[in-house]
Order: sequence, then C-alpha cells, then structure tokens
Amino acid sequence: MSAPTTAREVRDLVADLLARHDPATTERTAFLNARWEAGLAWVGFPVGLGGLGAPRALQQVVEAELAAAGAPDNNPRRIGIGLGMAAPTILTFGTDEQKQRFLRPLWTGEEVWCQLFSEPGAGSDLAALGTRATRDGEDWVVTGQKVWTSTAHTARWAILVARTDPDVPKHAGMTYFVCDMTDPGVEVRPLRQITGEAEFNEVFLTGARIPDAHRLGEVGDGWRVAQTTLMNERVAIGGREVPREGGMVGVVSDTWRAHPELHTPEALDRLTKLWVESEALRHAGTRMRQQLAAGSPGPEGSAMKLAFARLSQALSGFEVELLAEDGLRHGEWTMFRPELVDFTGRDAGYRYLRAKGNSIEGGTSEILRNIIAERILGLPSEPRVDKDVPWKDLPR
Amino acid sequence: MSAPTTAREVRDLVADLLARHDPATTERTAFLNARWEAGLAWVGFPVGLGGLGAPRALQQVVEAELAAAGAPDNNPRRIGIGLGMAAPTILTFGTDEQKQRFLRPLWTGEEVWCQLFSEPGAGSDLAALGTRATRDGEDWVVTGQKVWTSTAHTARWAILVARTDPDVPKHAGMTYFVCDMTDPGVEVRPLRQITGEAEFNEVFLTGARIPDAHRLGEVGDGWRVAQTTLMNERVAIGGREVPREGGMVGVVSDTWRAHPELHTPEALDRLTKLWVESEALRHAGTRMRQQLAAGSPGPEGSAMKLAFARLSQALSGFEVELLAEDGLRHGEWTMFRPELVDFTGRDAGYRYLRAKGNSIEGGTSEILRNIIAERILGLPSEPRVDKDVPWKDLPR
Amino acid sequence: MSPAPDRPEQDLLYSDVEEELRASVRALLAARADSARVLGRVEDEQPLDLDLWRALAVDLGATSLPIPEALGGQGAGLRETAVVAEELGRSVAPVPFLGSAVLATGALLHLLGQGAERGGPDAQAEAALTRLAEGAATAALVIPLSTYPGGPLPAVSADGDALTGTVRSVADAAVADLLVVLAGDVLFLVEAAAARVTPVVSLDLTRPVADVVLDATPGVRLSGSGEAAVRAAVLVGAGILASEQVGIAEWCLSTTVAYLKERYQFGRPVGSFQSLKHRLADLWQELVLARAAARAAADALATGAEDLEITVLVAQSLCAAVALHAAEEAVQLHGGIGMTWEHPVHLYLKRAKADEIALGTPGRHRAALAPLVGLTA
Amino acid sequence: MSPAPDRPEQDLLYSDVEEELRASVRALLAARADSARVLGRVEDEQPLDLDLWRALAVDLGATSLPIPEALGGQGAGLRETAVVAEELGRSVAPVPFLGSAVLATGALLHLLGQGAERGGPDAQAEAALTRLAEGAATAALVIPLSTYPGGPLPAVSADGDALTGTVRSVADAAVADLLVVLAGDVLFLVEAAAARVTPVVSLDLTRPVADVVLDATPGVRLSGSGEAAVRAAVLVGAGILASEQVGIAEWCLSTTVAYLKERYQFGRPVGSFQSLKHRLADLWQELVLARAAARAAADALATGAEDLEITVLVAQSLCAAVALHAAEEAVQLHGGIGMTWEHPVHLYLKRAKADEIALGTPGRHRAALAPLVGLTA
Repeated sequence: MSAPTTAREVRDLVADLLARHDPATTERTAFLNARWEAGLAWVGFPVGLGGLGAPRALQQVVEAELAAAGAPDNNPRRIGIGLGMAAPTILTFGTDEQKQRFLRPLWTGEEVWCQLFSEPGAGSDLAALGTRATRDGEDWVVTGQKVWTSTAHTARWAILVARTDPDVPKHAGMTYFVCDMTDPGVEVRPLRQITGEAEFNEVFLTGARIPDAHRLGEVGDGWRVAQTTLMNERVAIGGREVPREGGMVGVVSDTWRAHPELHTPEALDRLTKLWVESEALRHAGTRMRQQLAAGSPGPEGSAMKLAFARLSQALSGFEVELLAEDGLRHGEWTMFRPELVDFTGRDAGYRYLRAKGNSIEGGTSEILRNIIAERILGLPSEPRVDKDVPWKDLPR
Repeated sequence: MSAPTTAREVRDLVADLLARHDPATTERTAFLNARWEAGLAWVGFPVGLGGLGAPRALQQVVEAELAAAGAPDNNPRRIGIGLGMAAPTILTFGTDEQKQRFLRPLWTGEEVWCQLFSEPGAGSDLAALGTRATRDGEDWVVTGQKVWTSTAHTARWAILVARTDPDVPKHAGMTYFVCDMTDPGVEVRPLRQITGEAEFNEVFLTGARIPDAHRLGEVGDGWRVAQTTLMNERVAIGGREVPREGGMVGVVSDTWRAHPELHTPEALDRLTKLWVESEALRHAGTRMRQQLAAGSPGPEGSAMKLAFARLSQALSGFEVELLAEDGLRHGEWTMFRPELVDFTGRDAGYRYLRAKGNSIEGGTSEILRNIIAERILGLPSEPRVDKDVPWKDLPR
Repeated sequence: MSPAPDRPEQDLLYSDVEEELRASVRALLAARADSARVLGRVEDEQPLDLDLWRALAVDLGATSLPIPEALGGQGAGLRETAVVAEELGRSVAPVPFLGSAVLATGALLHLLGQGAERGGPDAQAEAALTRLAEGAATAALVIPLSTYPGGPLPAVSADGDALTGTVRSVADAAVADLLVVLAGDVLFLVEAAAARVTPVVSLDLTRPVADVVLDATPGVRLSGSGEAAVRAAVLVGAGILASEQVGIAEWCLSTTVAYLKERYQFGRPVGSFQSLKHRLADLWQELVLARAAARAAADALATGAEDLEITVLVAQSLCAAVALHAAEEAVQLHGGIGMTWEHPVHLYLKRAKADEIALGTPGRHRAALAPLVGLTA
Repeated sequence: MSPAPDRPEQDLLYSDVEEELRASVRALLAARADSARVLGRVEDEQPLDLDLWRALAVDLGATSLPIPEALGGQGAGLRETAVVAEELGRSVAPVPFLGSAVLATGALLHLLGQGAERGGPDAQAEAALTRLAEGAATAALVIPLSTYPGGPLPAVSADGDALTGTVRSVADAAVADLLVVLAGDVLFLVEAAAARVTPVVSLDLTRPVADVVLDATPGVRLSGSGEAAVRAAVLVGAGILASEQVGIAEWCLSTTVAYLKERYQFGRPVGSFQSLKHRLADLWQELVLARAAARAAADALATGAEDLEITVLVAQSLCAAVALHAAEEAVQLHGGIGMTWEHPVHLYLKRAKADEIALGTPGRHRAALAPLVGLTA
C-alpha cells in the first residue's frame, strides 16, 4: 500500500476504521489501539508506528472526521509531553526496539511521559546540568536533582539528560536517556508555586538505574538530542487556531463588560490597546499556520511566544487592577496538584500569578530574545566564557 | 586675609566690589575682571585664580547679591564648556603657568573653549579614539578628526585628548592637551543635525601643532584627566532649581491648555502620567541638591539624566501627536548655526527632534545604564575583550 | 454587545503575483529612489519626484491596481496596493501615492460602487478614474491628512457648483492636477489650476502637505454620497497606511541591524551587546505582529469583509506605533550618526511621526474600535 | 486654570532622628520578621503577627508618632510615620500598621483638628487616640481598602447610634479592637466585638482584608465632619503608602541584584548580562524618582502644605507603579525560583499588586490630579 496523499484517501481510511470499530460501542483504549493499528494515530509517522508516511497536514482531516463521528481522542493535553517532546525525539534518535516499545502506549495515553531536563542550577543554561550518570555494567546509575517537571507524579517514563563526562566542555559531556519513573531511585515531590498549587515537581534521582538499552542517541550526544526535543516544544506553541477574543483577552473583556461600574476612560484605552495587540497576535498565528501549510515555515513562533507572555501578563494584571475591591480578594491558596492547567481559569488573581510563569517556562523571554537576535536577525553572539572549559571547572 | 566662611563676610566683599566698580557705569569686561580680582568669580577657587578658597556653597550668595545689584554676569550658558569642563580640569591638572594663562579669560568669557573628545569611530567608547599626537621637538603634531564639538567655531581654545602611544592598551596610550583653535592645522566645519540646524561641528586636525607646555597631566595619563572633565560634565547636569512645570512639561501642558478642541481622555491620561513623572524628577533634583548641600552627594544625577532624556522625548512626541493637523507642519529646516540652544524653544517639531539627542549627548542612555549597573548597583562587568590588547590591534 | 462573529480565515500571505509586483517596485525604487537621492531633493522647490511617479504609474501601473479594467485599471484590488505601499514605506520615496492612488482613488471608487447600487455610475467619476489609471493625472483628496475615522470633515461650501473654503495640511496636493473636494454631502472634481494650493513646510520631508484655498472655484458635481465616499477613503487609507508603516519599520530594523554588525566599540561589534540585541528582538516581535495585522487589513479591504472596520482599526493603531518605535530606536541605536542630516534615518523618523498622525492617531483608532468590539465606556 | 504656585522648598532628606527610627524598626523586623518567618505564618489562622505589632507599638512607639503628646503620643508627625512604613514595606511584616496607625489614626486626628477649629476636641476621639498611642488597642477604618480620593464612601446607616451596613475588603479589620465607622457625615467608634468581622482570603497574604457587617450595632458618635475626616485619612494613607511602596521596590531591587550576583549561568554571574543590568538600572532610576516623590508627600503631609493633595497624588500614582514594576521584575529575574512558594518574592508581588489598588489605583490618582494642575478634559 502506498502512502495516501489526498484528503479523500484519508477519509476512506477513517471510514473503514469507523466501520470496523464503532466508537459508540468500542471501549476507549481498544478504539485508540485500533486507530493506531490503522495508521491513523499520526499519519505523518511511518507505517507500523501508528502512521502512514503521509503528509502531516492530512492529520487535520483525520481529527475532523473522527471528531465528527464522536470517536474518543487520546486526551492530548494530558499527555502533551509525550506527544510533543518524547515522541519526535524517539522517532528521530530511537532504535527500532525503542520505537516499538515506547510509541504506542505513549500515543494511546496508557503510559504518561515527563521531562527531566531543568535543574536548580541549570535553568536557562541547560547545558550546565550536573545530574550525573555513570556506567555500571549494562546499566547507567543516575544521581542528581531535576525540577519543573510536570506530570512526574503520573508518569511512567521520563526523557532525561544527564552528564556522563564532566571532563569535557559542557555541551560535549551529556547523554540522553529514557528513565523509568517507577525505579526505586526516583523520588517525586510536588513543587508548590506562587499560585499555591503544585503543577510541577522536583525529582530526586538517587542511584536510579537505567539500562543502556534505554539510551537515546550516542553517549556524549545528549545536547544534540535535546535540541530536537526543545525544537519540537517550540513548534507546539501557538499551533492551534484561535477565535477572536480567544484566550486571556476574552476573559478580561468579559470582565469589563460585566462591570460597567468600574469603567474609566483610562482603563478603557488600556484594555483596547491590549485587545488590539491580542488580535494582531491572533493574526500572526493565522499567518504562521498558513506559512506552514504553504511549506515555508517562518521563525514567527518565537515572536508569538514573547508576545503571548507579555500580553497574558498585561491583561491579567489589568483585570486584577480593574476589579479593585474584588481584586484584593482571592479564591484559595490551598496546595493541590491540578490535573490540567488552564491559564485563563479560576479567578483573576490566579490568572495574574500564573501568567508570570509564561515568560519563564519553555524558555525564558530573555533567552528567546537572545535566540531571535542571533538566529533570526543574525546579530553577533556575546563573548563566551564557557565554551572551551571542562564542565567541572566552570564557575557556578 | 583668611578665607571667608560665612555669607555675611562674602556679602561684605561683594558690597566692597560694587562700591569700587558701579555696574551701572563700568564696562562689562572691566567689571568682570574686577570681580575676578576680588576673588568673587568662583569663591571656591584658590586666591589669585578668581577665588577665595571659600566653601563652594557661598557662591550662591555672590550670585544673588550681584544679580540684585544689576551687575553683568559672564553669560555662563555661552561659555559652559569652559566653565563646566575645562576649568575644573585645568585647576586639577594644570601647571601654575597654565592656570594663570587660561582661567581668567575663560571665566570672563573673553576666550571661549570647546571640547575635542568624540570621534566618528569613538563615541561611547571614548578610549578607542584614534587622533594621533606625535612629538616633534618642543611641540606635538596632531592629526585626526573630532566630532560633536559645540562652539568650535567661536572657540579660542579646546581641550583635546589624543593618542600618543598606539602600542599599549587603549586606556594607557592617551594624552590630554590644550589646543589652539586658531592654529592653521585646525579646520572647523558645521555638522548639520536632523533639526536642520548645526549646533555642533566636525573638527579636522591636520598637522596642528601644540607646544608641550600646553599638555595637561602626564604623557599617557589622558584617560584619567579626561575622567575629571567628564565627571564635572555630569555634575553640571540637573544642578539648577526648577520650578513646577519648568522645562518640557510646562511647554506641553500649555499646549494642552491652549487646545481644548484636541482633548481626548486617552491623551489626558498620558499627559498626566508624564506630568507626574516630570514632577517626581523635579523632586529628585531638589533632593539631590539638598544632599549636596548637606555634604553627602549621591549618585542620583545619573538617574536624573536618564529620566530627563526619556521624559523630554515622550513629552515632545506627545505634543506633536496631540497637535495632529498642526503637528504635520514645521517651522523651518534652514541650515544655520544657533548661538544658544533651547531644548524647549521653537516649535513642537523642533522640540521632538532635538530631544532625540538628549539620550545621546553627554553619554548615551545605554552607557549610563552600564555605569549605574556597575558602579551604583555593583553588578559585575561583562567579559571585556579590549582591556589588554594594544590599541593598534583592536578590531574596528 | 458581543464582538463580531468569526468568519472564514483570511489569506495573510503574499501571493506569488504580489511578490512579483514587490520585486518590480523594489527594483525601480532601488534604481531611482536610493536614500542619497531621496535625501538630496528634500530641500528642492519640488520635493516630490514626478519622474519617478510617472515610472511607477505608467511603467509599472502601480497606481491603477484597484481601478476596474473597464476604466483602464488592473482590477487587482487593495492587497496589491498594500504591497506597493509597503515598498514605498521602505524607501520613503517622495511620490504622491497615498494622496492620489489611495485616498482620491478610494473616494472615487466608492462613488462608483454607490452608483452601481443606484443603477448607474457617474460618468465624470469614471472619466477621472480613467485619467488616474492611465497615469495621465494625479489627484488629491482635499481633507487634512490628520482626518480620522469618525472625525470631522472639512467645511467647504458650495454655491451651485462654485466652491469656497480652506483645507489645511492636505497630502500630496501640491502636485495634484485634480482635486477631489467634499462640500456638504457632495463630492466635486476641481482642476487644481483653478484653486490656490500652497505648499507648507512639513514635518515629513518626503510627503509634504499643502493648504488648499477655494474661493468660488468651479467644481464638477459627482453623484452619490460624498461623505460616505470620503469616510470610506479614510478607512482605505488607514488600512493601506498600515502596510506603509510595516515597510518603514522593516527598513529601520534591518538598517539598524546592519549598522550594529559593522560598528565596533569596546573591541566588539556593537550588535553583540545584549541589551541592544534584546531591544532589536522586541522590535522584530512587534514587526511580526504588525505585518500580520497589516496583511489582515489589506485582505479585508480587498474582500470587503464584514469586519473590515475592526480589522483596519486594529492594524492602523498597531502599525503606527510600531513604525514610530522602530524609527525612534533606529535613531537612538545609530548614536551620533543617526542625529545627522546626512544619514537618511531622520527621513524615516519624520515619516513615521507624520504617519502616526495621518488618518488618525493610534488613540483615535482605539477610540473608534472599542465600541465596535463591545468595549464601551 | 494654571498650576498651583510654587512654595518654599520642601525637605526631602531623611533627618538624623528619622534615620535612628529607621534603624530601630529595621533591627526589630530583622529579628522578628525575617522572610522565612513571615512566609511561615501566612497560612496560619491569624496571619497578622500581634506580638510583633505590640513590640512595634509599645516598645518602639512606632504607631503613636503622629498622635499629640498630650494624648500619650509623640507628636512627631507624618515624616516619621512614612519612614516606618518604608521599613514595613521592605519586610512585608504582617502588622496592622496601615489600618490602625495610618488610616484610623488619621481619621481621628482630623476630627481632633476640626474640633480645635470649633473650640473643643471630641473627648471620645481623644480617648480612642490615647488607647491607640499606648498600644492598648488596635483600630481599623471601616472603608474598602480600594477606596480612592474623591471616590464613593461606604453606605452605613445610623438609626440613632445603632449602625447597619456591610463594608467589604477592609484592611486590618480582623485584628482590630476598635472600628471607626462612617455613617452619613458622622464618624462612630464601634467595639469590634460587637460587629461581625469576617476575614477574607486575600490576594495580599501579609495584609489580609476582612468584611465588616454591622446589624444595628451600637456605636459612639463623634463630633465633626466624618466624611471630611475619612477623606483626609484616605489622602494620608495614600501618601504614607507611597513610602511603603518605596520600601517594597527597594527590597525587590536589592534582593534581585544580590541574587544575580551569585547566580551563575553560561559560566558567568547572571548579573553580568547587559540586558538584565540595563533593566535593573532603569528600575533604580524609577526608585530614585519614587523616593523623592514619596519624601515630598511625607513632608507635605507633615507640614500641611498648600499643595498637599497634588504632592500626594503624584507620589501615589508613581510609587504604586514603581513598586509593582520592581516586584514583577524581581519575579521574572529570579527565574524559576521566583515562581515558587518557598521563595519570599511572591509576598512582595502580592503586596505590590494589592497596594496598586489600595487607596486608589494610579489611574484614579491621575484622574484626581489632572484638574488640580489645570489639565482638564
């Protein structure tokens, strides 16, 4: 069978799947596994790995048809790290065995993934990380501390970067692994945020064992493998179509409409300005998707992440200020582990505080500006002091 | 005679001067020379150099008394570079002969001074300057190009920094001179600005000769001498008492009051915000002067220069925008050499364009932020690539 | 009131045809309107370059794009006009494009559209458009360039077909053959030679304004609502101006980036200093949003989208600010050289500042936008 | 209308006495309200630290500064109160200083001043102030903390001396012994035990607000204009709050500078990166202006300056913005650690945000200021 290239061919395959597995009567996981076997999980993936080797753009057709038929999905928000970061990395760098073992339950959601990259001492400077992995027979033994790990407490597997050679410059001495989160050497502790809740975790690795068969890529090649992961993370941002007033601007505009007694001319102009920028950001997203569809992806995603963070912070800050007497009050500070995170959910105070993270998570706005300046505008890099020094000799 | 220490003693000296030289009947220059001889030019200077070795704060008393008596002043705005920059440098580093020769006509205004520091290739990085001075018998021969020189076309003398040794790191190879602006090797050309006029000049030095007796400080010590000059320039900024709505904010507020037909709520809030910041800047100036008077000068002058530039730009930009139909029109673009510069003078378009220079002249806002961050906040400097390299080997 | 409903996604890319048009215009401007040449003529008696204007109009047909083919135009629409405006913004070429090919043409085209609804177009308007399409005449819409959506329009009075009144700060009027004048609700065509048109020393050296005085000046009366036509032209102008502003911002950003790569201070390219890099990155981010908004406005104008007004007001209020920010940053980051008359960056600063006012300041656009999207005072 | 006339220069320095007071307060707070301790109690049933409050009030007399000596206070004036507020801002110490020593005390002192004009002070007000001066009682002014100059005041009704009404988001009410309540134009003293005071989960963890419900609750009627007293207290509060905001900004700036000196990334202290240095330099510049404005407000309050209102409105609208900017930059520049509950910077962010609202947002202050300086709509 040659790969389908038209929407019509894909629609036929979906119809066939639906004919064989009626979503109304098929158990959810069974349906998802059948979908996987039909190559309709991610049609751009190879045959045998949930795909058809088809153009990625056809995936939209699959999703639309299945949604129309009321088929269950794999709850992509719940398994975002697996789908968005682990899967493309495994596909690019994994062995055949690794692909066969990991991708299917990753996609069906039977196994949740998390990401063990950041450390307390290695945030923006990921390559400075100090979690050590030392070889012991067929295994690696891993010791260190990771942080900002979402879904660590529900995850079965983690993608992990660790230092395997401290005697070479920092970018050269890292290796990339798949870590079993059920290993007794792995301890997960919730990390409470300024919102009171704990979306993220700290993960303490104390002699955790990883078989060498779970290494992704070559020993010492961890930086390059991690770049693939992070590039896919960036692509994932801003990918969805957003209706006008989608997101924070809609929430805050509704607050405005609900409270005429709080209106002032100054506040109206500020809100309108933010509305304008939000609408322009929406246009930028549309334009980016159209470029992608036309086969000429641009670097505009970086601009969108910067603008998104700035606007969500400005809008949510505006809302608290506008609410004044009510802005002084808060819903709750209770510590809990949320299932899913909705930046625009809960109350104004939560939105304001949570939005502060938007310019830090997934690459700080400062690092993003460096990247834009150097990679997009071609401005020269600053003098580097950490390029040629063995990792162990770096000041920290 | 011991130095006066009280306002009363100073008042007596002023009364004596006025009794001997009636301002109503004495020719201006004669009066100024008499004042110099009485030590009432700058009372903080040494006896014999126009001063009394008295506390600097007493100068205010002199100025007030003389102004009340209708005495002529030395038109300090016309000779600001001499008074503010050359004089303190000559006082600190000059030989006795130099002090005797230069200070008196500098102060009376009989000789105007200018400053030959900046070069096309050495703006923020003054220490990179390339104007060469080579020794030839008792003289130095100077060749190079200087820029942003105000009053060069009326000046008799210039303070000049030139490179005397290109084989050592850049800060070490400079020497400071007094340059005769009537030397045939000195050519002054007006430098037209974006306002159309030419406040400044380019100065071309082609084998200009300077006797070694006109060197200020040691050979190779030019950087240190120049720091004294520049420090005094900074002190001069923001030193005057300003009434409420003095400066740009008053001009723009008056434009607002004169044009009710242009009012919008958005514009009112923006103007009020700028009014608030201008008033706070005024308070900061008052506070800085009070600290100085109390003998504990602070570093707040740097903040004031930053804020002044930002506010004058924002206010003048606001004014042009507010004027709308009239903002599209302009007074004139004619090239001329203004006698004095008034940032708040002429029309709104001039103010807007001229204000753009406020964040460049006298040290860019970017350099000022570096200085604040490192010298005031104590933040570490960036890696330097130009510290230990001979000047001639620096990339440029 | 809730915001306007969503509608099918707009096309925000540049088509191949548009890119070809851009290339032709850019080549012409590179050859005939490089910055030394533009700067060189700003103090001439006639700062506008009428030779270049003819080349643009006649050789490239860049001014007849939105005029129907039946009238000698290209029937191409406003997306293409926006691309030309973008290139003209990049070069601040001194040609009467905004006044003639956008504003005056826009008003006449709107009258034509009204005529279609009424059953017959105005023959005089058609004739005028034909002259414009051929490049045989240049026109100006006699309103202050600062006119904003929903704002007051000039008060010219008509006694029969004799027009009297003064209109200040009119864009491109000094070189116009034809004046399009609103009196009451009627649009008139006036031969410029019959009016008194006085050039004014202008903030914008490359788009000077002029004052138009009519003193019982004869005009040709056009049928239809003149006020509707002028208001439509102001909206068209504001939307197209957004693309000009994108062009200005792009020139300022790329010129500054290039300068900072080659300028050394402290033994390093100035462009390697992080605080400058971050400011330029922010500017680039603004430009990404501005371009998307300007494209949306051009597309909405071309398709007559239901939410045309919202889309134009968003684009103009954003792009005006971005262009000005880019120009102000360009001046600052060029340091001393950016403060000199001999460097062209001041032409962009003056254009960006005048464009901030042109067809309404960002504040005026936000004020007009807010009630349309349910944000009421 | 032209702006207020100039007047003799204000004293904007800190006097030696003020510096001594600052040192005492700072030492107490360092010992008893370090950030771990403050953070540790924010989720306690009673987040306010009444032991610390007593030490501040009784041992240091920091709450009786503006109360006349005849009533057991120090007659020192509001410049000193502002210095205490600055230190409390630096530590976000959870004490009812604003509610009791500034707002409630301010209202009662104003009544006293009114009484002096009428020929005799109100004995009940004097007695209450004496209790406050001794640290024997804590009071709260029963208005929403968001009340702004010229804004609406709570509508509590008085049936004889029985008060009925609900007032939401009252600062420091949860620990007050005495409530100062406005009903019509009359101020009443109410024993807090007689009212229903319900603590509210608050954005500001270190200055929680509470709701006060009066249901035919008995009050003691004070003579004089209660509305004038409350409006004066709001102005006093806004002026003193400016100093608190200076303290917040100062802590945020100095803590961030210290962190960036010791935090290494890319083999360098993060504080050596130029874009961060420039942002901190800008923040320092803002702080210089904010401090001058706050000192001017404190001095104007202390001297009852003619342009008191202008000076306070300037200070509050500026300092609120500066404190919030400093706190937001502190969170961002601390990176991930600044997003954690365990790091104290979020306490400052929450305080700065609540302070932006407290006694009027910057926009409300600008709206009140503009007509006073001849900037009319």
